[in-house]
Amino acid sequence: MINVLLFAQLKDELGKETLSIEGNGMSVAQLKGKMKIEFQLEGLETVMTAVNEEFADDETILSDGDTVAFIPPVSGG
Amino acid sequence: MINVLLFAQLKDELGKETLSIEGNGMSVAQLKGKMKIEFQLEGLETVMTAVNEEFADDETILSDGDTVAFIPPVSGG
Amino acid sequence: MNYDISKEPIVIQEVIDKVVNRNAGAVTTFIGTVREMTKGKKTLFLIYEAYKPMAIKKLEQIGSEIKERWPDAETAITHRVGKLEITDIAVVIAVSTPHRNDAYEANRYAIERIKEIVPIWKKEHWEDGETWVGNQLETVPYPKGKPEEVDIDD
Amino acid sequence: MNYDISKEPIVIQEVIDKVVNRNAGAVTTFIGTVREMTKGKKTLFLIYEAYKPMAIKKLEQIGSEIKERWPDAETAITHRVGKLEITDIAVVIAVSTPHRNDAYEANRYAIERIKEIVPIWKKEHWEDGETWVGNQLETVPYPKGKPEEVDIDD
Repeated sequence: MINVLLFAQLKDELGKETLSIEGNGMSVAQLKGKMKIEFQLEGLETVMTAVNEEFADDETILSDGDTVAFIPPVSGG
Repeated sequence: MINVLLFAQLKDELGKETLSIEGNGMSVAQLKGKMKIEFQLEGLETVMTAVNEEFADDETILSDGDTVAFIPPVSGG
Repeated sequence: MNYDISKEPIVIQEVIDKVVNRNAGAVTTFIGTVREMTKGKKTLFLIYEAYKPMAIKKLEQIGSEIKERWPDAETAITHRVGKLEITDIAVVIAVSTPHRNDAYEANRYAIERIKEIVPIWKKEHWEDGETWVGNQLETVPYPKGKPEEVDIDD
Repeated sequence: MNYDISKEPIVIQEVIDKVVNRNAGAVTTFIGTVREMTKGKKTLFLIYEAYKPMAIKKLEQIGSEIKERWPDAETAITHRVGKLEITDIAVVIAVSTPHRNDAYEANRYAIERIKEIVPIWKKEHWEDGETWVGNQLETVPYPKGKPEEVDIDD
Protein backbone atom coordinates (compact mmCIF):
# COMPACT_ATOMS: atom_id res chain seq x y z
CA MET A 1 0.00 0.00 0.00
CA ILE A 2 1.04 3.59 -0.67
CA ASN A 3 0.56 6.19 2.08
CA VAL A 4 -0.87 9.34 0.56
CA LEU A 5 -0.72 12.75 2.26
CA LEU A 6 -2.94 15.64 1.24
CA PHE A 7 -2.56 19.28 2.16
CA ALA A 8 -4.33 22.61 1.89
CA GLN A 9 -7.12 22.67 -0.71
CA LEU A 10 -6.62 18.97 -1.57
CA LYS A 11 -7.16 18.04 2.06
CA ASP A 12 -10.27 20.22 2.23
CA GLU A 13 -11.58 18.76 -1.02
CA LEU A 14 -11.16 15.16 0.09
CA GLY A 15 -12.08 15.79 3.69
CA LYS A 16 -9.11 13.86 5.01
CA GLU A 17 -5.36 14.31 5.10
CA THR A 18 -4.09 10.76 4.81
CA LEU A 19 -5.19 7.61 3.05
CA SER A 20 -3.78 4.27 1.94
CA ILE A 21 -4.15 3.13 -1.64
CA GLU A 22 -2.96 0.17 -3.71
CA GLY A 23 -0.19 1.37 -5.98
CA ASN A 24 2.85 -0.90 -5.86
CA GLY A 25 4.69 -0.59 -9.18
CA MET A 26 2.63 2.36 -10.37
CA SER A 27 4.17 5.64 -11.52
CA VAL A 28 3.24 8.86 -9.75
CA ALA A 29 1.21 9.80 -12.82
CA GLN A 30 -0.71 6.53 -12.66
CA LEU A 31 -1.42 7.04 -8.97
CA LYS A 32 -2.72 10.51 -9.71
CA GLY A 33 -5.00 9.07 -12.38
CA LYS A 34 -6.30 6.43 -10.01
CA MET A 35 -7.01 8.99 -7.30
CA LYS A 36 -8.77 11.25 -9.73
CA ILE A 37 -11.18 8.45 -10.65
CA GLU A 38 -11.66 6.96 -7.19
CA PHE A 39 -12.09 10.24 -5.30
CA GLN A 40 -13.16 12.70 -8.01
CA LEU A 41 -10.14 14.72 -6.86
CA GLU A 42 -9.59 17.73 -9.12
CA GLY A 43 -6.44 19.71 -9.68
CA LEU A 44 -3.87 16.94 -9.25
CA GLU A 45 -2.32 17.89 -12.61
CA THR A 46 -0.93 21.14 -11.27
CA VAL A 47 0.45 20.02 -7.93
CA MET A 48 3.95 18.93 -7.08
CA THR A 49 4.57 15.46 -5.74
CA ALA A 50 6.95 14.34 -3.03
CA VAL A 51 7.90 10.70 -2.55
CA ASN A 52 9.34 10.02 0.87
CA GLU A 53 9.80 13.73 1.50
CA GLU A 54 11.66 14.54 -1.72
CA PHE A 55 10.20 16.11 -4.84
CA ALA A 56 9.62 13.48 -7.51
CA ASP A 57 8.75 13.27 -11.20
CA ASP A 58 5.46 11.97 -12.54
CA GLU A 59 7.52 9.04 -13.90
CA THR A 60 8.79 7.95 -10.48
CA ILE A 61 7.79 4.33 -9.76
CA LEU A 62 6.21 3.67 -6.37
CA SER A 63 6.66 0.71 -4.04
CA ASP A 64 4.64 -0.52 -1.12
CA GLY A 65 5.40 1.54 1.97
CA ASP A 66 6.24 4.72 0.06
CA THR A 67 4.77 7.97 1.32
CA VAL A 68 3.43 10.16 -1.47
CA ALA A 69 2.56 13.76 -0.66
CA PHE A 70 0.65 15.95 -3.08
CA ILE A 71 1.88 19.49 -2.70
CA PRO A 72 -0.25 22.34 -4.01
CA PRO A 73 1.55 25.57 -4.86
CA VAL A 74 3.24 26.62 -1.64
CA SER A 75 2.55 29.92 0.09
CA GLY A 76 4.83 30.10 3.09
CA GLY A 77 6.88 33.10 4.06
CA MET B 1 33.22 83.77 19.46
CA ILE B 2 32.74 80.57 17.44
CA ASN B 3 32.29 77.29 19.30
CA VAL B 4 34.38 74.61 17.64
CA LEU B 5 33.80 70.87 18.11
CA LEU B 6 36.41 68.27 17.26
CA PHE B 7 35.92 64.55 16.90
CA ALA B 8 37.86 61.33 16.39
CA GLN B 9 41.43 61.87 15.15
CA LEU B 10 41.08 65.66 15.26
CA LYS B 11 40.12 65.49 18.91
CA ASP B 12 43.05 63.19 19.65
CA GLU B 13 45.42 65.45 17.72
CA LEU B 14 44.40 68.60 19.54
CA GLY B 15 43.91 66.92 22.90
CA LYS B 16 40.53 68.56 23.45
CA GLU B 17 37.07 68.30 21.97
CA THR B 18 35.78 71.87 22.22
CA LEU B 19 37.28 75.32 21.97
CA SER B 20 36.24 78.92 21.43
CA ILE B 21 37.86 81.01 18.75
CA GLU B 22 37.40 84.49 17.32
CA GLY B 23 35.79 84.13 13.92
CA ASN B 24 32.81 86.47 13.51
CA GLY B 25 32.39 87.19 9.77
CA MET B 26 34.92 84.60 8.68
CA SER B 27 34.15 81.87 6.15
CA VAL B 28 34.54 78.26 7.15
CA ALA B 29 37.65 78.12 4.96
CA GLN B 30 39.14 81.08 6.78
CA LEU B 31 38.41 79.51 10.15
CA LYS B 32 40.10 76.31 9.01
CA GLY B 33 43.14 78.32 7.94
CA LYS B 34 43.28 80.11 11.27
CA MET B 35 43.03 76.86 13.19
CA LYS B 36 45.73 75.28 11.10
CA ILE B 37 48.12 78.07 12.00
CA GLU B 38 47.16 78.50 15.67
CA PHE B 39 47.04 74.81 16.57
CA GLN B 40 49.20 73.16 13.89
CA LEU B 41 46.10 71.06 13.18
CA GLU B 42 46.64 68.84 10.12
CA GLY B 43 44.08 67.30 7.84
CA LEU B 44 41.39 69.97 8.02
CA GLU B 45 41.30 70.09 4.20
CA THR B 46 39.70 66.69 3.93
CA VAL B 47 37.08 66.90 6.65
CA MET B 48 33.46 67.90 6.35
CA THR B 49 32.17 70.85 8.27
CA ALA B 50 28.87 71.30 10.05
CA VAL B 51 27.58 74.68 11.15
CA ASN B 52 24.89 74.46 13.80
CA GLU B 53 24.46 70.75 13.13
CA GLU B 54 24.02 70.97 9.36
CA PHE B 55 26.67 70.28 6.72
CA ALA B 56 28.07 73.54 5.33
CA ASP B 57 30.28 74.75 2.49
CA ASP B 58 33.72 76.20 2.97
CA GLU B 59 32.18 79.50 1.80
CA THR B 60 29.64 79.64 4.62
CA ILE B 61 30.05 82.82 6.67
CA LEU B 62 30.18 82.42 10.43
CA SER B 63 28.69 84.58 13.15
CA ASP B 64 29.34 84.83 16.86
CA GLY B 65 27.59 82.02 18.67
CA ASP B 66 27.74 79.57 15.78
CA THR B 67 28.81 76.02 16.52
CA VAL B 68 31.24 74.65 13.96
CA ALA B 69 31.96 70.93 13.99
CA PHE B 70 34.78 69.40 11.98
CA ILE B 71 33.72 65.99 10.84
CA PRO B 72 36.36 63.52 9.71
CA PRO B 73 35.22 60.76 7.35
CA VAL B 74 32.50 58.93 9.23
CA SER B 75 32.65 55.25 10.08
CA GLY B 76 29.42 54.34 11.79
CA GLY B 77 27.33 51.30 11.01
CA MET C 1 18.77 23.33 15.35
CA ASN C 2 18.83 26.17 12.86
CA TYR C 3 15.73 25.22 10.85
CA ASP C 4 12.41 24.82 12.56
CA ILE C 5 8.65 24.75 12.12
CA SER C 6 6.96 26.02 15.27
CA LYS C 7 3.45 26.04 16.66
CA GLU C 8 4.53 28.62 19.24
CA PRO C 9 5.10 32.33 18.62
CA ILE C 10 8.58 32.94 17.22
CA VAL C 11 11.04 34.80 19.43
CA ILE C 12 13.13 36.84 16.99
CA GLN C 13 16.13 37.09 19.29
CA GLU C 14 16.35 33.32 19.59
CA VAL C 15 16.66 32.99 15.81
CA ILE C 16 19.28 35.72 15.67
CA ASP C 17 21.28 34.10 18.47
CA LYS C 18 21.78 31.03 16.29
CA VAL C 19 23.79 32.97 13.70
CA VAL C 20 25.73 35.58 15.70
CA ASN C 21 29.41 34.70 15.89
CA ARG C 22 32.83 36.33 16.16
CA ASN C 23 33.36 36.44 12.41
CA ALA C 24 30.02 38.07 11.67
CA GLY C 25 29.97 41.79 11.00
CA ALA C 26 26.43 41.85 9.72
CA VAL C 27 23.24 40.04 10.59
CA THR C 28 20.13 40.58 8.51
CA THR C 29 16.74 39.34 9.51
CA PHE C 30 13.59 39.05 7.49
CA ILE C 31 10.42 38.96 9.54
CA GLY C 32 7.24 38.10 7.70
CA THR C 33 4.21 39.49 9.51
CA VAL C 34 0.49 39.14 8.88
CA ARG C 35 -0.72 42.20 6.97
CA GLU C 36 -4.28 43.37 7.33
CA MET C 37 -4.98 44.74 3.85
CA THR C 38 -4.11 43.07 0.55
CA LYS C 39 -5.32 44.78 -2.61
CA GLY C 40 -8.12 46.42 -0.69
CA LYS C 41 -9.27 43.19 0.93
CA LYS C 42 -9.24 42.84 4.70
CA THR C 43 -7.68 39.76 6.27
CA LEU C 44 -9.10 38.66 9.63
CA PHE C 45 -6.55 35.96 10.38
CA LEU C 46 -4.45 33.28 8.67
CA ILE C 47 -3.91 29.57 9.12
CA TYR C 48 -0.51 28.19 8.18
CA GLU C 49 -0.14 24.47 7.58
CA ALA C 50 3.10 22.60 6.87
CA TYR C 51 4.25 19.17 5.80
CA LYS C 52 6.59 19.43 8.73
CA PRO C 53 9.34 16.82 8.18
CA MET C 54 9.73 17.76 4.53
CA ALA C 55 9.48 21.48 5.28
CA ILE C 56 12.39 21.20 7.71
CA LYS C 57 14.39 19.25 5.11
CA LYS C 58 13.70 21.94 2.52
CA LEU C 59 14.69 24.72 4.93
CA GLU C 60 17.94 22.81 5.55
CA GLN C 61 18.40 22.55 1.81
CA ILE C 62 18.05 26.31 1.50
CA GLY C 63 20.71 26.65 4.18
CA SER C 64 23.01 24.37 2.15
CA GLU C 65 22.38 26.35 -1.01
CA ILE C 66 23.29 29.55 0.83
CA LYS C 67 26.45 27.93 2.19
CA GLU C 68 27.48 27.02 -1.35
CA ARG C 69 26.98 30.55 -2.62
CA TRP C 70 28.13 32.43 0.50
CA PRO C 71 30.52 30.06 2.33
CA ASP C 72 30.90 32.36 5.34
CA ALA C 73 27.17 32.77 5.90
CA GLU C 74 25.32 31.26 8.84
CA THR C 75 21.57 30.87 8.41
CA ALA C 76 18.65 30.14 10.72
CA ILE C 77 14.98 30.00 9.73
CA THR C 78 11.88 29.41 11.83
CA HIS C 79 8.43 29.27 10.26
CA ARG C 80 5.26 29.36 12.32
CA VAL C 81 2.21 27.16 11.77
CA GLY C 82 -1.32 27.41 13.14
CA LYS C 83 -3.58 30.41 13.51
CA LEU C 84 -1.97 33.83 13.16
CA GLU C 85 -3.54 37.20 13.88
CA ILE C 86 -2.71 40.52 12.20
CA THR C 87 0.90 41.57 12.99
CA ASP C 88 1.82 38.06 14.18
CA ILE C 89 5.11 36.71 12.87
CA ALA C 90 4.92 33.97 10.23
CA VAL C 91 8.62 33.54 9.51
CA VAL C 92 11.99 34.76 10.73
CA ILE C 93 15.11 34.38 8.60
CA ALA C 94 18.44 35.37 10.13
CA VAL C 95 21.67 35.39 8.14
CA SER C 96 25.09 36.44 9.39
CA THR C 97 28.09 37.15 7.19
CA PRO C 98 31.40 38.97 7.61
CA HIS C 99 30.25 41.80 5.29
CA ARG C 100 26.86 43.38 4.87
CA ASN C 101 26.14 42.95 1.17
CA ASP C 102 26.21 39.19 1.47
CA ALA C 103 23.90 39.28 4.48
CA TYR C 104 21.23 41.10 2.46
CA GLU C 105 21.67 38.97 -0.63
CA ALA C 106 21.67 35.64 1.16
CA ASN C 107 18.65 36.60 3.24
CA ARG C 108 16.69 37.58 0.18
CA TYR C 109 17.68 34.34 -1.49
CA ALA C 110 16.25 32.45 1.47
CA ILE C 111 12.79 34.05 1.35
CA GLU C 112 12.52 33.56 -2.40
CA ARG C 113 13.41 29.90 -2.05
CA ILE C 114 10.94 29.41 0.79
CA LYS C 115 8.23 30.60 -1.55
CA GLU C 116 9.36 28.10 -4.17
CA ILE C 117 10.14 24.81 -2.48
CA VAL C 118 9.07 24.65 1.16
CA PRO C 119 5.77 22.79 1.69
CA ILE C 120 3.91 25.36 3.76
CA TRP C 121 0.47 26.70 2.91
CA LYS C 122 -1.45 29.75 3.98
CA LYS C 123 -5.21 29.93 4.26
CA GLU C 124 -6.49 33.50 4.25
CA HIS C 125 -9.63 34.20 6.19
CA TRP C 126 -11.27 37.34 4.79
CA GLU C 127 -14.33 39.13 5.99
CA ASP C 128 -16.30 37.42 3.21
CA GLY C 129 -14.78 33.95 3.03
CA GLU C 130 -11.61 31.94 3.06
CA THR C 131 -9.16 30.58 0.54
CA TRP C 132 -5.89 28.71 0.32
CA VAL C 133 -3.41 31.10 -1.22
CA GLY C 134 -1.94 29.74 -4.42
CA ASN C 135 1.47 30.21 -5.84
CA GLN C 136 2.46 33.70 -4.77
CA LEU C 137 5.26 33.79 -7.28
CA GLU C 138 2.63 33.56 -10.00
CA THR C 139 4.82 31.26 -12.00
CA VAL C 140 3.21 28.57 -14.05
CA PRO C 141 2.09 25.37 -12.36
CA TYR C 142 4.40 22.38 -12.37
CA PRO C 143 3.64 20.35 -15.49
CA LYS C 144 6.29 17.78 -14.60
CA GLY C 145 4.99 17.32 -11.07
CA LYS C 146 7.96 18.91 -9.37
CA PRO C 147 9.80 22.21 -9.56
CA GLU C 148 11.86 22.54 -12.71
CA GLU C 149 15.60 22.32 -12.24
CA VAL C 150 15.86 26.01 -12.92
CA ASP C 151 13.54 26.62 -9.99
CA ILE C 152 15.49 24.43 -7.65
CA ASP C 153 18.94 25.50 -8.61
CA ASP C 154 18.49 29.18 -9.19
CA MET D 1 11.45 58.11 19.11
CA ASN D 2 12.52 56.11 16.08
CA TYR D 3 16.09 57.43 15.80
CA ASP D 4 18.47 57.13 18.69
CA ILE D 5 22.10 57.12 19.76
CA SER D 6 22.51 54.91 22.81
CA LYS D 7 25.21 54.28 25.39
CA GLU D 8 23.37 51.15 26.51
CA PRO D 9 23.31 47.81 24.69
CA ILE D 10 20.68 47.82 21.95
CA VAL D 11 17.68 45.55 22.42
CA ILE D 12 16.81 44.42 18.89
CA GLN D 13 13.17 43.68 19.69
CA GLU D 14 12.63 47.24 20.93
CA VAL D 15 13.79 48.65 17.59
CA ILE D 16 11.59 46.21 15.67
CA ASP D 17 8.57 47.09 17.83
CA LYS D 18 8.78 50.67 16.59
CA VAL D 19 8.04 49.66 12.98
CA VAL D 20 5.62 46.73 13.25
CA ASN D 21 2.10 47.73 12.25
CA ARG D 22 -1.05 46.30 10.71
CA ASN D 23 -0.07 47.28 7.17
CA ALA D 24 3.39 45.74 7.35
CA GLY D 25 3.89 42.36 5.74
CA ALA D 26 7.67 42.46 5.96
CA VAL D 27 10.16 43.75 8.45
CA THR D 28 13.86 43.64 7.67
CA THR D 29 16.53 44.35 10.21
CA PHE D 30 20.18 45.03 9.75
CA ILE D 31 22.31 44.33 12.80
CA GLY D 32 25.89 45.50 12.65
CA THR D 33 28.07 43.48 15.00
CA VAL D 34 31.70 43.80 15.97
CA ARG D 35 33.72 41.35 13.92
CA GLU D 36 36.94 39.90 15.27
CA MET D 37 39.01 39.54 12.10
CA THR D 38 39.38 42.13 9.33
CA LYS D 39 41.81 41.32 6.54
CA GLY D 40 43.78 39.04 8.83
CA LYS D 41 44.02 41.62 11.63
CA LYS D 42 42.50 40.87 15.01
CA THR D 43 40.29 43.46 16.65
CA LEU D 44 40.22 43.49 20.46
CA PHE D 45 37.43 46.02 20.91
CA LEU D 46 36.00 49.18 19.37
CA ILE D 47 35.11 52.64 20.60
CA TYR D 48 32.25 54.42 18.85
CA GLU D 49 31.92 58.17 19.23
CA ALA D 50 29.09 60.35 17.89
CA TYR D 51 28.24 64.00 17.47
CA LYS D 52 24.98 63.06 19.09
CA PRO D 53 22.50 65.86 18.27
CA MET D 54 23.62 66.03 14.66
CA ALA D 55 23.78 62.23 14.37
CA ILE D 56 20.15 61.98 15.45
CA LYS D 57 19.18 64.69 12.95
CA LYS D 58 20.97 62.81 10.18
CA LEU D 59 19.30 59.53 11.13
CA GLU D 60 15.97 61.36 10.96
CA GLN D 61 16.95 62.71 7.55
CA ILE D 62 17.62 59.16 6.35
CA GLY D 63 14.16 58.24 7.59
CA SER D 64 12.70 61.12 5.57
CA GLU D 65 14.62 60.09 2.47
CA ILE D 66 13.26 56.56 2.83
CA LYS D 67 9.74 57.89 3.26
CA GLU D 68 10.09 59.84 0.01
CA ARG D 69 11.25 56.78 -1.91
CA TRP D 70 9.10 54.18 -0.14
CA PRO D 71 6.05 56.05 1.22
CA ASP D 72 4.67 53.02 3.07
CA ALA D 73 7.93 52.27 4.88
CA GLU D 74 8.40 52.76 8.60
CA THR D 75 12.00 53.04 9.79
CA ALA D 76 13.75 52.92 13.14
CA ILE D 77 17.50 53.13 13.74
CA THR D 78 19.52 52.92 16.94
CA HIS D 79 23.29 53.31 16.94
CA ARG D 80 25.42 52.44 19.93
CA VAL D 81 28.31 54.54 21.26
CA GLY D 82 31.05 53.71 23.74
CA LYS D 83 33.17 50.59 24.09
CA LEU D 84 32.02 47.51 22.18
CA GLU D 85 33.39 44.00 22.47
CA ILE D 86 33.47 41.35 19.74
CA THR D 87 29.89 40.32 18.73
CA ASP D 88 28.37 43.40 20.42
CA ILE D 89 25.77 45.25 18.39
CA ALA D 90 26.81 48.60 16.92
CA VAL D 91 23.65 49.43 14.99
CA VAL D 92 20.16 48.12 14.42
CA ILE D 93 18.08 49.26 11.45
CA ALA D 94 14.48 48.07 11.23
CA VAL D 95 12.27 48.80 8.23
CA SER D 96 8.71 47.63 7.72
CA THR D 97 6.83 47.76 4.42
CA PRO D 98 3.73 46.08 3.00
CA HIS D 99 5.84 43.98 0.61
CA ARG D 100 9.22 42.37 1.10
CA ASN D 101 11.28 43.80 -1.74
CA ASP D 102 10.88 47.31 -0.45
CA ALA D 103 11.86 46.24 3.06
CA TYR D 104 15.20 44.92 1.80
CA GLU D 105 15.86 47.87 -0.49
CA ALA D 106 14.98 50.54 2.04
CA ASN D 107 17.01 48.86 4.75
CA ARG D 108 20.06 48.68 2.54
CA TYR D 109 19.61 52.30 1.61
CA ALA D 110 19.66 53.19 5.30
CA ILE D 111 22.97 51.50 6.08
CA GLU D 112 24.66 53.02 3.03
CA ARG D 113 23.47 56.48 4.03
CA ILE D 114 24.64 55.99 7.61
CA LYS D 115 28.10 55.37 6.26
CA GLU D 116 27.93 58.58 4.23
CA ILE D 117 26.34 61.27 6.36
CA VAL D 118 25.92 60.33 10.01
CA PRO D 119 28.65 61.79 12.26
CA ILE D 120 29.72 58.62 14.07
CA TRP D 121 33.29 57.39 14.28
CA LYS D 122 34.83 54.07 15.09
CA LYS D 123 38.21 53.59 16.74
CA GLU D 124 39.59 50.11 16.20
CA HIS D 125 41.79 48.71 18.92
CA TRP D 126 44.01 46.01 17.43
CA GLU D 127 46.49 43.78 19.15
CA ASP D 128 49.26 46.10 17.96
CA GLY D 129 47.73 49.56 18.17
CA GLU D 130 44.67 51.64 17.57
CA THR D 131 43.29 53.81 14.80
CA TRP D 132 40.26 55.84 13.88
CA VAL D 133 38.72 54.13 10.90
CA GLY D 134 38.53 56.41 7.89
CA ASN D 135 35.94 56.57 5.21
CA GLN D 136 34.85 52.96 4.76
CA LEU D 137 33.24 53.77 1.46
CA GLU D 138 36.69 54.64 0.15
CA THR D 139 35.28 57.53 -1.77
CA VAL D 140 37.39 60.63 -2.20
CA PRO D 141 37.54 63.14 0.61
CA TYR D 142 35.25 66.11 0.55
CA PRO D 143 36.98 68.92 -1.32
CA LYS D 144 34.05 71.26 -0.81
CA GLY D 145 33.89 70.60 2.92
CA LYS D 146 30.60 68.76 2.80
CA PRO D 147 29.16 65.76 0.99
CA GLU D 148 28.50 66.46 -2.67
CA GLU D 149 24.86 66.71 -3.66
CA VAL D 150 25.17 63.40 -5.43
CA ASP D 151 26.16 61.84 -2.14
CA ILE D 152 23.28 63.35 -0.25
CA ASP D 153 20.55 62.79 -2.76
CA ASP D 154 21.43 59.42 -4.16
